[in-house]
Amino acid sequence: MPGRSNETARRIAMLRDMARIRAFEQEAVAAMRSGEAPGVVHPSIGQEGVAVGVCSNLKRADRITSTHRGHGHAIAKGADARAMMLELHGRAGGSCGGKGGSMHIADFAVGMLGANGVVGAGIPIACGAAQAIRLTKEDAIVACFFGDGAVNRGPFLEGMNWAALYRLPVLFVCEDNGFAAFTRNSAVTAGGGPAVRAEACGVPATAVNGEDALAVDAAASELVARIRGGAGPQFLHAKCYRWEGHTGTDVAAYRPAEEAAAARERDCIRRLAAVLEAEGVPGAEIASIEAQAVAEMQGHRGAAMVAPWPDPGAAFSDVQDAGAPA
Amino acid sequence: MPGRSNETARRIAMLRDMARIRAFEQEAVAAMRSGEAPGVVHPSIGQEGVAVGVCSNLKRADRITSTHRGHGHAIAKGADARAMMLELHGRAGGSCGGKGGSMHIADFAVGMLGANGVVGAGIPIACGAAQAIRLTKEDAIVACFFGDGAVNRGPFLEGMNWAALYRLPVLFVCEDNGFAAFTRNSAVTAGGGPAVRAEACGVPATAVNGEDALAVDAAASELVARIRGGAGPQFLHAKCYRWEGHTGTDVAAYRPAEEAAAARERDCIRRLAAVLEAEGVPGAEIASIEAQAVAEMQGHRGAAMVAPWPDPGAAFSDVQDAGAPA
Amino acid sequence: MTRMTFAEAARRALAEEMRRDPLVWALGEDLVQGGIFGQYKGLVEEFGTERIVSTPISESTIMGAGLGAALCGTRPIVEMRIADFTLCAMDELVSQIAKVRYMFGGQGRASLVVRMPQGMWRNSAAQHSQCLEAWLTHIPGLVVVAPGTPADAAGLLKSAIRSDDPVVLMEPKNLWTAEGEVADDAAPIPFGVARHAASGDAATVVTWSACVPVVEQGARECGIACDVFDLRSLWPWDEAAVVTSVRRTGRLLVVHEAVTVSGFGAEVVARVVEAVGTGGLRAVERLGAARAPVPFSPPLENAMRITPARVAEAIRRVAGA
Amino acid sequence: MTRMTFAEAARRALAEEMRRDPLVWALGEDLVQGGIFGQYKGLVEEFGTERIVSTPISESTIMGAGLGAALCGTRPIVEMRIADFTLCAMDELVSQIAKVRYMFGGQGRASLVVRMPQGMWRNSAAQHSQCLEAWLTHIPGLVVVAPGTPADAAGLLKSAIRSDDPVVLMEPKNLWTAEGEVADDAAPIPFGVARHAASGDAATVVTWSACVPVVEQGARECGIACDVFDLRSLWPWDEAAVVTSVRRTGRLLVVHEAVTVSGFGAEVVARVVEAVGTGGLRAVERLGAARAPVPFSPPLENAMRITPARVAEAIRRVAGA
Ligand SMILES: Cc1ncc(C[n+]2csc(CCOP(=O)(O)OP(=O)(O)O)c2C)c(N)n1
Ligand SMILES: Cc1ncc(C[n+]2csc(CCOP(=O)(O)OP(=O)(O)O)c2C)c(N)n1
Ligand SMILES: [Mg+2]
Ligand SMILES: [Mg+2]
Repeated sequence: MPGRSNETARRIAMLRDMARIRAFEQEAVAAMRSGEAPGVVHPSIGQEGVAVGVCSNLKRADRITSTHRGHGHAIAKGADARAMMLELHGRAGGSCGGKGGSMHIADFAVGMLGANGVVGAGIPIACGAAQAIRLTKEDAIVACFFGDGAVNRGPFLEGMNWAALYRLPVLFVCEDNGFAAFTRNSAVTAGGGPAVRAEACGVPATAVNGEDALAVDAAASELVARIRGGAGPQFLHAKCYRWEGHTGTDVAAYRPAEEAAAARERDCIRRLAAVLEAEGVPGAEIASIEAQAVAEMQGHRGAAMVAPWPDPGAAFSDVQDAGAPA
Repeated sequence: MPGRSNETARRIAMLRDMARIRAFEQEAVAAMRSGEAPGVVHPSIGQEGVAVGVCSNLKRADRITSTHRGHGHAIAKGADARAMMLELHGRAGGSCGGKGGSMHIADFAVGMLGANGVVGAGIPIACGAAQAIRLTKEDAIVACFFGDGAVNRGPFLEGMNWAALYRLPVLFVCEDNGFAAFTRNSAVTAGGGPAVRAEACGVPATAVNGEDALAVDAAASELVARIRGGAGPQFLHAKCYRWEGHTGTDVAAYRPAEEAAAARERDCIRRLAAVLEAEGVPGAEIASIEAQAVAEMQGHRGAAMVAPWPDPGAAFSDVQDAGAPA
Repeated sequence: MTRMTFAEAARRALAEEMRRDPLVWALGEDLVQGGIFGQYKGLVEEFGTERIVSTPISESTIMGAGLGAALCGTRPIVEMRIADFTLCAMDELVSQIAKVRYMFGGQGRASLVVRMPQGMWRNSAAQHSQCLEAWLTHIPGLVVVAPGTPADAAGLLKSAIRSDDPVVLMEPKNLWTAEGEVADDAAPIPFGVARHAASGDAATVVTWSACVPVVEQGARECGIACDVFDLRSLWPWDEAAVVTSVRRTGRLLVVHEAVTVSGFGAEVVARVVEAVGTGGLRAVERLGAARAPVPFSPPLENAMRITPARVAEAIRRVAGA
Repeated sequence: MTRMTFAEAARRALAEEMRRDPLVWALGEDLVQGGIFGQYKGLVEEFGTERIVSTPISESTIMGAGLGAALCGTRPIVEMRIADFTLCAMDELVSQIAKVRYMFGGQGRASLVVRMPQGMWRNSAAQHSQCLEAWLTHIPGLVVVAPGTPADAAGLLKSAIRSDDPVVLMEPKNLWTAEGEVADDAAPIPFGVARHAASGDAATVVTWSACVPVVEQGARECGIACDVFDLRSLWPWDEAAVVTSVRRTGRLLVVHEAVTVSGFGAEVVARVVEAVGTGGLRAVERLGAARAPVPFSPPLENAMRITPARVAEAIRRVAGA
């Protein structure tokens, strides 16, 4: 569009990715509920602004580590959404050939080093990735996503200390959606919270409203610049809310319905859309971006439903070279 | 002695225990070096003021958990020193029947729940002990000793959060002797240190000069009173110095000799003795306390050298009831 | 006798034990919410948050606190959520709990239960499907229990709670919703006594945990009369029953969900060979998983799965050898 | 050929590999100080603190960082100090490193070495003496290596470093100071090839790690000519060599320091029975530790120890059966 600023174009791209994440997960949850997709999915619906706000500041060479709730991180980092949907359906052509499923989505081609089924496990991995990047003099950084529940696991402390000690190029992103599975995380967490803990270990922390994608973007931009400048690890504490249950089947009976309803009112996508509209982007354009996102993901789901299953023999490949299963 | 205050008597008792710990460990190191005692010992010589300063505020019913460097904690808690020396020599009648050795000294009869060969492992154990005490409505607290190296292990964070969350009656005591094995701990620890980390998790922290037994005593007295009063866990950060190498055979080549020499000048035993002398306790009495301590421990060592070995069959007992080794 | 699910049988048994002994309590993630399989449902209402404790995601401390609590006279149930997460608490289980009695010369005991639901369930993939029972049988100090029916879930949980030894209880995730008859005030079931699930002379078939119904069905389907044993506990295990049977049948098949290589089946085979002597043996086979992680996709997972058909085939092979 | 200690052989091999490949680096506690057995001595002087990294006491992160570093193209050596501390990093080793290639469908590989010196040494008692090699052979994705001589320490470390698979290398603590001849620029030794340490028809004796010199001495002392195999790597292991030998001797003895119950000896026995068939077997025995923790006191520790005399006795039993 003539006269549209780079900044606006960038924001539109952010909106597009957020809409794509939401559409992806809505299809994924539906596919899981209907039984088309096996296993469980952990949707990040409502949290899209964190993934996109952070990843819009990353280059392809940068790496991310993710969690059990990792679809958003992957899509925001540029992972192939069709391959992801195939993976969730356990089909040939899936990101991991059907071996991983939702909890192990990875796309190494774009630096997405993997979702993880173990809370907090990505933290040490991110530290080591950054150490290797330093050793090989690669021009890249690592963003490490984890939930508020992970700050109660030992590797959190170890990793913060480690990254600060070696001044590693890592952006730690705590997606604080208030819950750890069925438990309100504040009921099992003492002290001043994730940021205070990170700072105690020597990692400077910044708090941000995770429901405001532009705020996340601005904070991440600043922190990423510092990290690229050699300032060592930085910590971003993003408050947000998990709209859905812990998994696609959890009805989240452990919290008042109004609380979730209120969070839906604060929708990060609508919020960004409103900014764009105020900047002069036509509502129709926004609607069309969202519609395209839905169409894309429905297409992927449709493709996934009819895609071939992997060859059963694949169950025994990619284990190891020496001593591989016969 | 007529006119001697309770306070002075208590301080003399502290001095006696400190002298006993030092004498015990000097004998233990000598026995290890000569080969009379098998395995390795980790002496706490120079750090006696922390163990005694803390444990003088504990009752018999109170529990402690300890570390690989645990002789001082055990003696200060009232453990049987002769049984300990027998244990270090691997003899029948040792605290653990010869099965544990120096790294697993325990004396449950006085609430000493065990030294531990795994750095930081006592922290979760102390938390659970306090939880049980709460559940059974026992009138007791738990003191949990660990080194500065332990603050870089995951269980440190988990345990601090846990104790703060459940407001458990635990006194955490970080004996910060500056080294983790052969590495200066500051070289591998980022951020503001143990106390800052504890506070970040919700455990209030107090710093004390661990080379001043009376300062430790005063601080512990205050913190123990708070804990008994229901204030929840407290953290005591005691700076001190490890006079000897990491083990009885380590010559500590990784640090300047002057540094250790300076620490020896700050001897916590001489410091307490000077206070007592200033309070009017005759130097001869102090000398005699120290001489008695040496005589006691030499006696234990002599006894240990000639004590019978445990029956080899004991290697297979006390494993488990169901499915015990045949 | 009432028909109920495995989860309900376990839940009831735990409630009965908690009523019987005020020193029994449970700690783990989401317990106040009933646990992820409903095996703690409603307990917080009866026993309160001092005895049904929801914890942070701190496996090392869940396990280590269990030990501390046992050393101070209570009888904790340590809930690991799923067995794989025990990997985050192995030092506490193996170097602390299992050894505390021994290394302190009998001064203290870790009288506690570690519950760790294990195995394949709903395409959970590599990090949520492991069966590591063989590991724990290798660790002195531990009792290892692996029930395969609702009745055993109840009876063995009771024994585990009353045991003065630390007991690792591996519930098969895939059987939480399986139904069976359970006695109303189920008696504790002693460790080391196999359930003789079927009788026959053609072969001795040994299994446990999630494979129990699979093996029972496979044995029925192939129509060859075998001695089928559900070991129920792996340490101690009912060597006597198995050896006696093999002396008669001369043929041994061990079936388990875990990886075959260095699985507990290897120990069963080795002990039987040592006890029976090679002269008395005609055929020996282990049926377990290939040495590969558990994949996500159904056809891949199925390729790793022990099915009644594979059991039937194996029985035919062993019986016919 | 030069005579040198096990530690020196390993140190030299590592230095040679680090010179050859700038992507090789090492991380662990006290490495800058040379490691606790001197196996890193002098390396920081040559390679600097970016490649010889002293770490905090953070086993989970030492292991997990190793994985991250491997995924970004370097070849880390993860030093665990002693094998028991791996219990503090089991999730990282078993659920992450071992599975990463598989669960991500081959997108990435954990090409790294985890060193974990293991076993009895200087009366270190229950928490510092464990041999958990069998555990790791049970885990798909891992290569498990257990050298018993200085030459193998060098050659297998080189193979481990060059391997694209994650390799767990268990050095026997008790043999760090043992001496042997080592080739000057030692060649890598392939995995899965046993060393045929002695020849004879009376029995097949299989061992590895710290038991290698013990078994060699025991076999010499009893004067019965046996086939003695030092497996050197446990996964893959040289089943072919062992099975071929047992087909000839009809007698198998497996000797290891680890607890016998569910030790790797069980797997060796089970595989040999499956491969050779019971008809071809006259005697089978495992010689390992009782299912008890390792005690501190010398006479107690000795009661658990495998000695040449016990090996000789076992050979006599097996050969005479
Ligand atoms: C070590 C470990 N313990 C427990 C679990 C089970 N679990 C999966 S997700 C989850 C909650 C995690 O909460 P948080 O870190 O806040 O992430 P969120 O789900 O809110 O995104 C739990 C307990 C696990 N995966 N790993
Ligand atoms: C988990 C674990 N990692 C490593 C070790 C080896 N180790 C024994 S003591 C020690 C240093 C501990 O330092 P600190 O906690 O400061 O205690 P200090 O020795 O100074 O008393 C180390 C690394 C161990 N015992 N446990
Ligand atoms: Mg959360
Ligand atoms: Mg220290």
